Amino acid sequence: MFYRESGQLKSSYIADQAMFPIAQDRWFVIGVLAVAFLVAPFFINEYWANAILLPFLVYALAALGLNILTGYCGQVSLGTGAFMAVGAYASFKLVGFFPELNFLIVLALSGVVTAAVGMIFGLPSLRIKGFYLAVATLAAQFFLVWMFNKVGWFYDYNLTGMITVRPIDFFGIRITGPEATPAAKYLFTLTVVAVLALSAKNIVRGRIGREWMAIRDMDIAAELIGIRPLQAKLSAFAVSSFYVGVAGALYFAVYLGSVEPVEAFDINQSFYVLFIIIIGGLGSVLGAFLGAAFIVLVPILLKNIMVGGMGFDSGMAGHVEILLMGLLIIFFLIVEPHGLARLWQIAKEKLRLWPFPH
Amino acid sequence: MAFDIFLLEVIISGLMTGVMYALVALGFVLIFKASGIFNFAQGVMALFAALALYDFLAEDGWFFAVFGFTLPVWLAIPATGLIMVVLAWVIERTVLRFMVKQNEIILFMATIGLAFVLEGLGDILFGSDVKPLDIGIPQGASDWLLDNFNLYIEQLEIFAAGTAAVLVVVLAIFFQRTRIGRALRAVADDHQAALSVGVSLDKIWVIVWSVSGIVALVAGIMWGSKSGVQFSLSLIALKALPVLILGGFTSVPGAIVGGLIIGVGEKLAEVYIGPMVGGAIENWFAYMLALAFLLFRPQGLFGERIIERV
Amino acid sequence: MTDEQTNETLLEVDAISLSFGGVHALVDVSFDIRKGEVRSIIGPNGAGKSSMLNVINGFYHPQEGTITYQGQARKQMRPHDAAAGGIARTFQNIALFKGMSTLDNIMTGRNTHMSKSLFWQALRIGPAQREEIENREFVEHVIDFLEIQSIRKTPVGRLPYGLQKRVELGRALAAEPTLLLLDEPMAGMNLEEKEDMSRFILETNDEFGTTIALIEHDMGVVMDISDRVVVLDYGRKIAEGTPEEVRANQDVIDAYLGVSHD
Amino acid sequence: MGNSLELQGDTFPQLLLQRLKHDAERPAMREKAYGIWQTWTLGELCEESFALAAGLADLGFARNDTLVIIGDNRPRLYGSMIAAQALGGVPVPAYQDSVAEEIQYVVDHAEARFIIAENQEQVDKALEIKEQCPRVAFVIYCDPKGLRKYDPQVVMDIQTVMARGRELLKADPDKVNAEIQKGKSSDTSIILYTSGTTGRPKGVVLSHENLLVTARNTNAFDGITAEEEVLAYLPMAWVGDNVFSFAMGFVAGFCVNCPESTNTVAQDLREIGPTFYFAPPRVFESVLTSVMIRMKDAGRLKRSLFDHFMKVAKKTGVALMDGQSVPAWDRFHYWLGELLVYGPLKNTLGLSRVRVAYTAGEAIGPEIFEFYRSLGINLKQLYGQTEATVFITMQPDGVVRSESVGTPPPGVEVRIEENGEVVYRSPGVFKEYFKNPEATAETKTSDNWVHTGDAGYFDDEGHLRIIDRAKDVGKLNDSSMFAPKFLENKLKFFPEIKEVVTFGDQRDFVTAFINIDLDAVGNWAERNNVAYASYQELAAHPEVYALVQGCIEQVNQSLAQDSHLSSSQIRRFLILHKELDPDDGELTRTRKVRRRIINERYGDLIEALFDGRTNCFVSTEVMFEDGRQGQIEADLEIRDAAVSQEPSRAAA
Repeated sequence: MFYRESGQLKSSYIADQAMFPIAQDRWFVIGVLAVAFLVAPFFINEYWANAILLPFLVYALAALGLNILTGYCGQVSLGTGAFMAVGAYASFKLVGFFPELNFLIVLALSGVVTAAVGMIFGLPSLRIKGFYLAVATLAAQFFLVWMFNKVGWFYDYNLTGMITVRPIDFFGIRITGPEATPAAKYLFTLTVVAVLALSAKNIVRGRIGREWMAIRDMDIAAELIGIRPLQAKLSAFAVSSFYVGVAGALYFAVYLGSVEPVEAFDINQSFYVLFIIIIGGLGSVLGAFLGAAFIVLVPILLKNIMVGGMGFDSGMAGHVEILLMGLLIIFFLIVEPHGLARLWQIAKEKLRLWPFPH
Repeated sequence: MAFDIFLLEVIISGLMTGVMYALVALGFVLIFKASGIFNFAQGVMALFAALALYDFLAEDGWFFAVFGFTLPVWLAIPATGLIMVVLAWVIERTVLRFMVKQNEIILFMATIGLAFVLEGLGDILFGSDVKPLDIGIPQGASDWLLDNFNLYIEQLEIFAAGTAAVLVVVLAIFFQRTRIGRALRAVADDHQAALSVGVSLDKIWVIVWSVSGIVALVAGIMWGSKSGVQFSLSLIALKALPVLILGGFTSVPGAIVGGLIIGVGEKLAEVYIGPMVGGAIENWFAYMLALAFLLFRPQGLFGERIIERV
Repeated sequence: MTDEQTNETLLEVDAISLSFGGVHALVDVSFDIRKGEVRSIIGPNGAGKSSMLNVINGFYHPQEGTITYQGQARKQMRPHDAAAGGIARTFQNIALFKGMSTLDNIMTGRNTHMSKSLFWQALRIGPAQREEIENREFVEHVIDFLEIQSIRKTPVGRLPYGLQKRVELGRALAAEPTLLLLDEPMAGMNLEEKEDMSRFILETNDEFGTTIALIEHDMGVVMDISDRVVVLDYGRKIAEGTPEEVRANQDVIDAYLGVSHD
Repeated sequence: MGNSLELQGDTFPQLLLQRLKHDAERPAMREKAYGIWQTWTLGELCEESFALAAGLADLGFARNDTLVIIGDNRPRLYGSMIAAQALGGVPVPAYQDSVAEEIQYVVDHAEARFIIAENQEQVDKALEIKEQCPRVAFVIYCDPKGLRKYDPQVVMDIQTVMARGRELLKADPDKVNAEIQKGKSSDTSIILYTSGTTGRPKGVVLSHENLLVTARNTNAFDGITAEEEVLAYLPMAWVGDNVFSFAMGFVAGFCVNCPESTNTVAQDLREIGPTFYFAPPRVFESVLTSVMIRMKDAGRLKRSLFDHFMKVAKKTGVALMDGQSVPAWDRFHYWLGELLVYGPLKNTLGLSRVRVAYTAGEAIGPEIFEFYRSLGINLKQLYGQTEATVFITMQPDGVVRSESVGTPPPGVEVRIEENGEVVYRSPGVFKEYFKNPEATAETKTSDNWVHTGDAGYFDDEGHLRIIDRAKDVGKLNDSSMFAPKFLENKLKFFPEIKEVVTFGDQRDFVTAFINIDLDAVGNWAERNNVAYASYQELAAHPEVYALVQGCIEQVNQSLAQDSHLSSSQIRRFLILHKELDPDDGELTRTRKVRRRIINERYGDLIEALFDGRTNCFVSTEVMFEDGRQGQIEADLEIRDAAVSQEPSRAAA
């Protein structure tokens, strides 16, 4: 209905292959980014940043990473939590070694470290597939978290076993720790997430993205037309882990400030991110954001209704929340297993054809 | 000589634990074989069963609150079994039948959702505090073994291993000898074939989930007796996963042998490697073991080599 | 047959034997494929035809024999080397990437011609953008050649069977193959679709000088479009020659034509 | 051009040379190919055309040579027209779906030595006729697919010819320009072969002046500017395409877009979103049908939304379109409809940007016409023919009717002859029929008046109405016009009526034979509990008579609105006892009434219609489906139908 596409002709391949070929989509995305960058920072407060926007952005980024691996390349991973931990600890150690290093570079290096670790744990994917691989990634989950918990070097032999972020300035603006303003934390995270999301969109539309999807859809055929499974799968593990690692670093350094590995990066964290991409939609960049919004907002909503509205004690509310999340996940999988992104896709198709039904 | 005794103790203890792993893995294999579903909720089912059983036995449970008395153990166990059957039926009615045509990853995800539901439900109904479960299994080391062979082995472990072994045998007989068992095996190969045997698919699913529910109950009893009924009980599912990759998702003997290997390997590592690296390696060692194994034999212990075709 | 056809050998299969755990799929099979010809491999079901193609492009590794491709002798091919060396193929059971559009499927065929790094692709400017557009242009010519413009952006899963087969051919052609292996390109097609497919195969051979090796069940089609035919039965070569020669061969008649297979 | 600069130039190539000075970078043509709209700027188009001209000249193409062009709408084919004109030659486009035989006639008659063919399909046709047309020396193709093995001495790639041309132009840059400068406005611009209903096609010769003046006038009439987008999808051999796409395009400077193929036109239309659009009535009709069919599958909410707002459109849309004043509430209601239904609907159809749309060629159903206008699409009718360079009458904005075809635009004079035939004189009047002076003399008078062969009249508003072919029109005894086909078509708009034969030539009044439609009337009978056993019984049923009488009286009422037609009201009718049947010789195979046979067979019935009898016995020989001959007998009732009086409005 709102799609008025008549007259949007493409006279070059660049225009035809643009990220958002339909003008209305383009304007919508630009509008959202404009609001996110130019309007939201003026209204943000501690609660919005810590309860909603920062977790939303960080989980969206982690989900984006997992979606690259699972949604685009078809390799199920249950080790996301551990890879986030790698990113977190990498950034912690890097800041420790090079306190003057620009935090963007720290983030990038944390991502690279995580990518390397991801590739190592991705190696079995060449021999094993499906659930076997999923279970194998649990090895990474348990081993890495154990390692961060046991090996003192990682947490600087701190007695609590926790890591706490140092105050970091980014071009003179404090972005970590309690002194950083919510707006600064938010804007920094938003910038990183936006740039990485657009890059992901580019990657999945290009040669490498097609290789991943080919492997996902039919690995034997992909191999026989000249795609190297080794390269494709490992690149998916690497890129995916890079994103997850950066997300982990942001999770630790900007969002939480200090973490304890067993709690912050346990297997539930892996499931959490997996839920995001299932509910958001496998194989969709948009899906990572929709899923993250859903997963972050619904519990808040539930808690507000139950504790605020119905007067549950918070322990009971926690139990009910777990129950309801489970039900929601099952409901979603039954009704639309391809997630919110697919729902949006369908709605969009309908709007483009409106008033026609097909 | 003392060293050898110690080693033997470790191995036997490993075998005992292995049998318990095998028991949980068996629950997975049953469902996977018959429905292609990798049931992540298996562990939570064990927790749920243990919680229900506790409720029948304890005086701070719902059952006592409603009826004013508790059930004896011999009645509480079948009652819990009944609850697991009802649960299986509810799961089939509300979840599985709507997902027949979905791909396996989606089904897998659904069982994670199911695990959340059961966990939430268990917490709401029975509370999240640790509950001791005592159904009269003897505690402490076996004096007889200690006296005659100088072996220190928990009686509970012996009892658990024995029960598990019995259950495995019963299941094997169920699968090999009964009509429904044969139908279940048929369904693993071909849904159509199963239908032609005259058993409807939803019925098969209810049966298979009931059976794995009862397996979960047994596992719940054993682990619950050992360390109390609490949330961490559901994590035994995670213990069983390496067993599965080792033994193969569809192989009953694989689950048993795999369970034993993992049990022994883990105990050995815990005793001999653990102290060197700071302990608590049982969380991941089994996985690493299975993974290393897989790299050399991707199809698992009992899986057949797949010839890929195009 | 193209004008460029010479007697130069493009690929030679020499004494290939292949077995799976005691089952002999191919036994001592030898033949050659000349540059620019349309070479058919025929035989009853289970004769080992698909196995032969799988050996040629490196998916199966024969226990015995050598494959000489473009003058290079190998004990066995690796799929990627085969693809990089200009061997492309289609599959008996359509093996398209179901989640992708027609255009993206065919673009995957350009894979071996693309090399720009992840970094440039993430930015999608400069070299990666140029590379993408150059290859898109090539793919558009393939789309035009196969007359599938109207389904360019349709997810392949939604296409009817005949068109899926055509898209698969497109994916193979996009690789600019020297040798094109077609595994039953016309299986399950109606008459009109078969005619279209024959036309595309011949035009490919004609316009681009692509050497074609194909497996086909439809004897009429094979006889019409092949330059030379090799006949397999129970994994062994039983005859070889021009369509006329093969048609007249008594062994072939016994093994294949005379016996009613599917 | 986009500015007020008055363009000079007597021929199209001269015009283009002028325009190149300002507009070289403007997109002139686009073609959907290889997935995107490949664009030719005016500079590129001219460069290619002039290179082609030089190449053609090298092959021996000389002044007054003809260049036959066969293919779908393609920028290069339009370019080849420019190339031919640049050299003083004449492009002769042929219908691309013609069979070889038809092409052969054109090629032979036009004495063409050069053929430009779009692709292998057309090249094959050209080669097929080459034996019969020995003059043909070269066949030049645009799309090389499948043509590699053809004889390169005869069949050549347009790129090769252009490359040769470019070489020659490098040596002598003025080669083509010099030829262009020699052009005069009276030179032949194009020869268009019209497929006459009878006899061989005639080659209509149009001069540059015809086309240039007509294009300028029309652009001014509808305010066509360089900003238009136009989709060129109708055959290049049709005068309309040459005027709308080629002449008006180059004069106004707008961009002309060629669709990818005939089966992607709908999609391409949507992508382009033309602002100036022409389509024959059947296209509008089939689009409307598909809209209705697609809406049938819509959910209930959407359906009722659609139905509701279509009603609103019907009530308000046309009035808004015609600039009448509409109450504010209705205006808002329509605006809401535009937001929710019309806007998106027009957009999906690709018609949302249409500023001016025309239809012509045959009568368009009033409901269809109103449908588009009520959506806010400025659809208008025009009346024209090849010989007039299209335009004879056009509907100006704001006075648009479905039943008439408008007034003569500036520069055109129209007159009605004694026998009702429409004749006209205009700057677009063709030079001659190529090599056919007799036909030219028959059609065109010495002072340039052209006979259209159509009968019509100017209605009370002063708008031309076309009613029939002139030769079919008769006269009633009161000397008023009797147009049988017009009346019959009006009646046939009712679904219950399948065939009609009207009588009135040399009579006092008009009468009619009616054939009911068995499906429609049978349905009606079922719903109204009318029992019947046979067609004959149903046809004779008094209630069916009443039904048909109702239809006739409705038509009479509408005829009474128009002073020219009010005496053509049908006074008496009967319903035939059998269906008129091609097997019995009563209809042609294309279901046209054979009046002579009807007059012979049913003479008595016709007399009965006029002599006042109330019934009449008839016995007819029929051929049954199994081939047996038989007799059908019946006593048919003859009824009077009420005649309406002229309304007072018409008297004013």
